[in-house]
Amino acid sequence: MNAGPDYLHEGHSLRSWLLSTDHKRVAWLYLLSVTAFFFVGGTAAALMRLELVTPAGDLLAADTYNEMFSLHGIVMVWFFLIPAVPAVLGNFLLPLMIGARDLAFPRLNLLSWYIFAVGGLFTVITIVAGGVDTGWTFYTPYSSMFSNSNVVLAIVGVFVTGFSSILTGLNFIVSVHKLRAPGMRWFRLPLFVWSLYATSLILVLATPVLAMTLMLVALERLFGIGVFDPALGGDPLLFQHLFWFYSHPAVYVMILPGMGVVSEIIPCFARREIFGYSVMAYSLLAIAMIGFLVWGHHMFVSGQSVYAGMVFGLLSFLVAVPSAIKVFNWVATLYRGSISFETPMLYALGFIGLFSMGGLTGLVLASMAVDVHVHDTYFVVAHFHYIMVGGMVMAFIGGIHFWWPKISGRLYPEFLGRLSAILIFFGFNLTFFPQYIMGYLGMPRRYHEYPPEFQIYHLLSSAGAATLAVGYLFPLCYLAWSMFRGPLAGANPWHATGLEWQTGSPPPAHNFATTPQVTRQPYAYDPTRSREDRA
Amino acid sequence: MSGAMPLDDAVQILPAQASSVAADVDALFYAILAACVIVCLILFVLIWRFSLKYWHSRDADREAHEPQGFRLEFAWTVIPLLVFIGFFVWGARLYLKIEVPPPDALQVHALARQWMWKFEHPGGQREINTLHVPLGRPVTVTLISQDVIHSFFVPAFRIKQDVLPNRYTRIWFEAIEPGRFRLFCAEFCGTSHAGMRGEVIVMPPAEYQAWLASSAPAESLVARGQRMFRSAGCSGCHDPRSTVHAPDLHGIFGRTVQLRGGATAVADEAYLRDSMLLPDSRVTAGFAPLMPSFAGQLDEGEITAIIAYIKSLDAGDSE
Amino acid sequence: MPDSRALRAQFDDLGQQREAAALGMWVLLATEVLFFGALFTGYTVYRLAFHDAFVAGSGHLNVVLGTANTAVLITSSLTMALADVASRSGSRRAVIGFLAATAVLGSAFLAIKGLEYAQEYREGLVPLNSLVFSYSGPDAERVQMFFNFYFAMTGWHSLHLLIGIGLLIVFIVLAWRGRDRVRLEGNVRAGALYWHFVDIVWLFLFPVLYLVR
Amino acid sequence: MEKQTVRSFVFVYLALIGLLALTVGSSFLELGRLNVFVNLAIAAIKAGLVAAFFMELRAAQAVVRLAALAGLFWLALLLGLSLADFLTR
Ligand code: HEA
Ligand code: HEA
Ligand code: HEC
Ligand code: CUA
Ligand SMILES: [Cu+2]
Repeated sequence: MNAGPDYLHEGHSLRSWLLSTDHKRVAWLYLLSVTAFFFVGGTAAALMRLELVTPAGDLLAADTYNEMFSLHGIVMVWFFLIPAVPAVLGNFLLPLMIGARDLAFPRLNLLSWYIFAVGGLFTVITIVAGGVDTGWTFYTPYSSMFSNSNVVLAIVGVFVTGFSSILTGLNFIVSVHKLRAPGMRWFRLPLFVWSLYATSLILVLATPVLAMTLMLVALERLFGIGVFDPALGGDPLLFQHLFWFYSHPAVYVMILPGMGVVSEIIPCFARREIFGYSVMAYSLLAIAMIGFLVWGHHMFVSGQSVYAGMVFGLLSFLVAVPSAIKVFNWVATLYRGSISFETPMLYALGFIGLFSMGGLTGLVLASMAVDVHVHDTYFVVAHFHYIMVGGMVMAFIGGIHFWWPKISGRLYPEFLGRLSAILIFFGFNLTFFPQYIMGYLGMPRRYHEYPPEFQIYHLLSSAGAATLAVGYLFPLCYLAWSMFRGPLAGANPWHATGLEWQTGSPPPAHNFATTPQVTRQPYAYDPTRSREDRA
Repeated sequence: MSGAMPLDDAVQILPAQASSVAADVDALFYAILAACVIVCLILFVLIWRFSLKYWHSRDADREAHEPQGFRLEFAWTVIPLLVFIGFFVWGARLYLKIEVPPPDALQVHALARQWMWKFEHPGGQREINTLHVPLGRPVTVTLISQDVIHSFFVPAFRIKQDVLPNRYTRIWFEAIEPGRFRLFCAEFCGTSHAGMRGEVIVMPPAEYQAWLASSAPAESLVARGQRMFRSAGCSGCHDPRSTVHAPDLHGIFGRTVQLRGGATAVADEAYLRDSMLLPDSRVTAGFAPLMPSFAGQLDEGEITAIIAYIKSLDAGDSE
Repeated sequence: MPDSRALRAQFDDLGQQREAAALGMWVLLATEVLFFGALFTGYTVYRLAFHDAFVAGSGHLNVVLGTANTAVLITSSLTMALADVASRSGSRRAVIGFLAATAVLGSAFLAIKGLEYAQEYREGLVPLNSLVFSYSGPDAERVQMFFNFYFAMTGWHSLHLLIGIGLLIVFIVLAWRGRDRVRLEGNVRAGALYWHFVDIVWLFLFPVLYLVR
Repeated sequence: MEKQTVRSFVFVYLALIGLLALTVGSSFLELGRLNVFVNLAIAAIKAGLVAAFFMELRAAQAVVRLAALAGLFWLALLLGLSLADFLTR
């Protein structure tokens, strides 16, 4: 079989990377830019954690601190976590997993990255010009009338990036519908593909509302067309409704693909078919769907009607049911498996634990009465970092490790991999567990100085952040090394069953020498044969 | 755990329970927490056991088990669902209790602005960043902001309410323990958001009365409102003796008002406030829209005083 | 076998490619629905709250021009639909003719819209920074809120139309230069879907803004 | 060109213009709150005509019709749940 050179060797010029419409090369563009943004956001986090070591506001001025958490939130959400799994792993793997030669619209895919880059550029300009201080939530009337920072620039950055999300989502939806290989029925799709499909629905249907809402804020700042202006009878809660109509579903964009990754890793290292495949697929769709109905739970104390609050509260509990099913099904997959603990598996297990803890505290928040107390405290900060960092970032790094042999064609040092997984797990808990406690004690968010009784928790948290930072630097270094020096991996080092493993590592430019014929379920593992498989 | 001194530096693990709802909120919190801990324990134990038992180099029964997948999945769909609905009902009832003020509460007004809290008591006592309240009596704070959104947060009371520009919101509490408790602004409001802090001082009733007396200003809130009512020119039209055809405001508070165009509105605080700032938006039936807008001429404090005065006008008083 | 450039590498046949393009276009339109949806939601909230002011504001719009514009846009949709049909079965000249007619009608719409804006500007109803919103009737603030929505909604719509006209011009040039049938047909198909969508948005904007009672 | 299709397009066009006249006409009647519903109903019919005929939704693949419906459905969610707050304050 001769499929020509692999995609890494299709061309070596810068041009051949920057203008390539090959989904695998576009994935690389995203991987590099997203990693850069992660360290930008991480540096902001490091500065915040340093400031919070002492109760006094001594290291950073108040305004600087406000710019830091705004920058941190904006960068981490829109320029790191939302594109991370879909645009990197999704872009790379979706065509491979459905047996296609590329996405449905490869040029559009490249365009998405350029749009993303332009949005990122605006964000960088925002930072250079002095930052923005509204928080990632851009609440009016602060953002529209009172803030003296570069709100419009920041909004343009987010607005532009929104289009890149939309186009990626569109591309994925059409590809899954129209480009599946012969025999690839819907219920033979890997769960990762299902998760990308559910994610894409959210991207396509929620992002435009955010774009329009932010544009209205910009219109108000630039031209005085103030639809949120209180002096004209404008209702600040309207902004919040529109914002959360996007942003709650968007938090599921920041978890569903991670769930998909974990659903690939666990069967592979437990050598067992995933437990309850079809329920796993349906629950992804259910989370995406119901996730659109709960946004008001961010507004329990905002002055929203109490009755609307209760409707949103009930629906928030309901959206947790499919998440519960998923957690139990992952655990059930381990039963009678043949388990081993390579690096990706460690990340996947870490995901299950940390996501559960984050999700379960989400229930505390959804219960309305307790949220009245913990809203806008560090309890909420801990909740979402447990899910977004403990869950999704773990899944992202785990996924990168799992598919690294496919992406680069090489292996990474396993010992270092396991070490940093464990380091990150401990650093993470040290950083964010104390935040639950101080949150319940009443420590408000977005405070650069705070009463002294909270200091001990802040200290622990900052110590954890330093550990975490070191943990993140490890993979960065050894993966970069492995890219050039690592031992060759071979087509299928994990003996995994997905279609993506049936082509070379790295895959050839058009993925498959011949279009694959799919005849079976995605997770045809046999735990009784695992020794032979591993040999 | 005495919460009497939450302002000291000692390390705390749990916040003081200083209001009538604090224990209820904590109970719900612990209940959910307990469920979470149990679930997490089950998960961790299972993962641990499976990891050891089915470790790849161990001998174990790995044959496919008989398919009872459906029953299991049904169980772990329905059981969480029922638990969740239970928590929802519990939470919703408590939420209603926290959100809806009792009718007989003491009324305090709060004005939030970048970056301070101003409070005004019915007796006209005014204070900044400090709020004195009596022990064991429900207090309703009517909140309004002069600029951006702020949020009134007293952790020891487990209460929080956003403070909006142009709209009254309300929060209530009944302190059950004397002492000084932290007040935070919980909604990001700009540069000194973190400095927008204060304290709530809870005093036994007798001490509270003494405090009220000692800091009594020259005039009460209503008296100030009455003065404003004259000096701003309201009385020129609204005085029953005035020649301008304007509605009599006696007994208007809480009444249902007929508006031009057939609609009705209840004359609550928001309505009175709109009448001064946006008089044309809801014109009273039978009157011409003559009233000028006082937006920009009256600040929120003055508006609060005038509203207090209008509220004090009983229907019987009109001559 | 059609021109080899017409079939892209990731597709097996033209049927698949066509279906993918149609689906992609409709997904994009679903996105657009929510784009405008955010505006319509805001509008609805305020209109329910400030009904009288919105009636008053609406009364200052020029219903005659608005109606004329609606008719213009409907007509342009007809010519666009005909261009679409022609690209499948008619002559290249017919395609170019209908596309050109559509572009002209679209421009006419924008011209009339500009006329209306000018009129509103003269009456001091444009709530832009430096321009003074000088509405003299009662409840000026909330009437201004109506005009904020009026300008945001019609402005955003006009922008869409402008993009549509640009696309049409590109297609006309491509057709002129002799682009192959299959690809031209695909372009016109996509352009038509977009154009009709922009028309539909207006069909709602018109009663919602001009005919408030 | 396909005569059949062209003929149907012209009919749809005439219907659209007729409905336009109807909306404008109805707005001069004193129907109170009903005016809104009449206007929106007519707009919906017009939009339906354009979509079904000009955009050929009638003959489209099932998934395309689904996409069209999805847009509307999600718009309904946005409006419905927002109003659930604004109308019950
Ligand atoms: C990836 C991101 C992500 C995810 C997946 C979630 C998931 C959930 N979130 Fe979270 N949330 C955020 C990110 C996320 N959230 C962010 C960023 C904020 C703050 C935004 C800001 O203000 O800046 C926030 C804020 C937030 C609030 C508002 C808090 C406040 O500001 O006052 C609420 C309130 O209800 C909430 C609830 C929930 C719930 C119920 C879930 C559920 O989906 C969780 C479901 C999962 C589980 C429940 C765990 C697994 C289940 C089991 C193991 C079952 C067994 C359990 C039992 C039987 C008890 N979240
Ligand atoms: C979406 C993803 C995401 C991610 C990955 C993170 C990652 C982290 N976050 Fe963040 N966070 C948010 C999303 C995210 N966060 C959001 C949305 C908010 C709300 C913002 C708002 O209020 O508007 C928030 C807010 C927030 C706060 C609250 C600020 C406040 O309210 O005042 C804090 C405080 O501790 C915090 C800390 C951290 C830390 C320590 C990490 C760590 O995991 C980061 C670790 C990474 C690094 C540290 C970088 C790598 C290493 C180096 C660059 C070397 C140099 C560094 C050192 C030597 C220390 N975050
Ligand atoms: C120029 C005369 C004039 C002045 C000055 C004036 N008002 Fe009025 N006011 C009216 C008229 C006329 C109405 C009835 C029409 C309307 O609702 O706008 C009215 C209505 C009201 C209402 C609503 C009464 C109802 O029955 O619903 C309130 C409350 C009110 N005014 C309070 C005030 C206050 C407080 C001030 C001073 C800050 C003030 N007015 C100053 C003329 C005046
Ligand atoms: Cu006031 Cu924060
Ligand atoms: Cu949420």
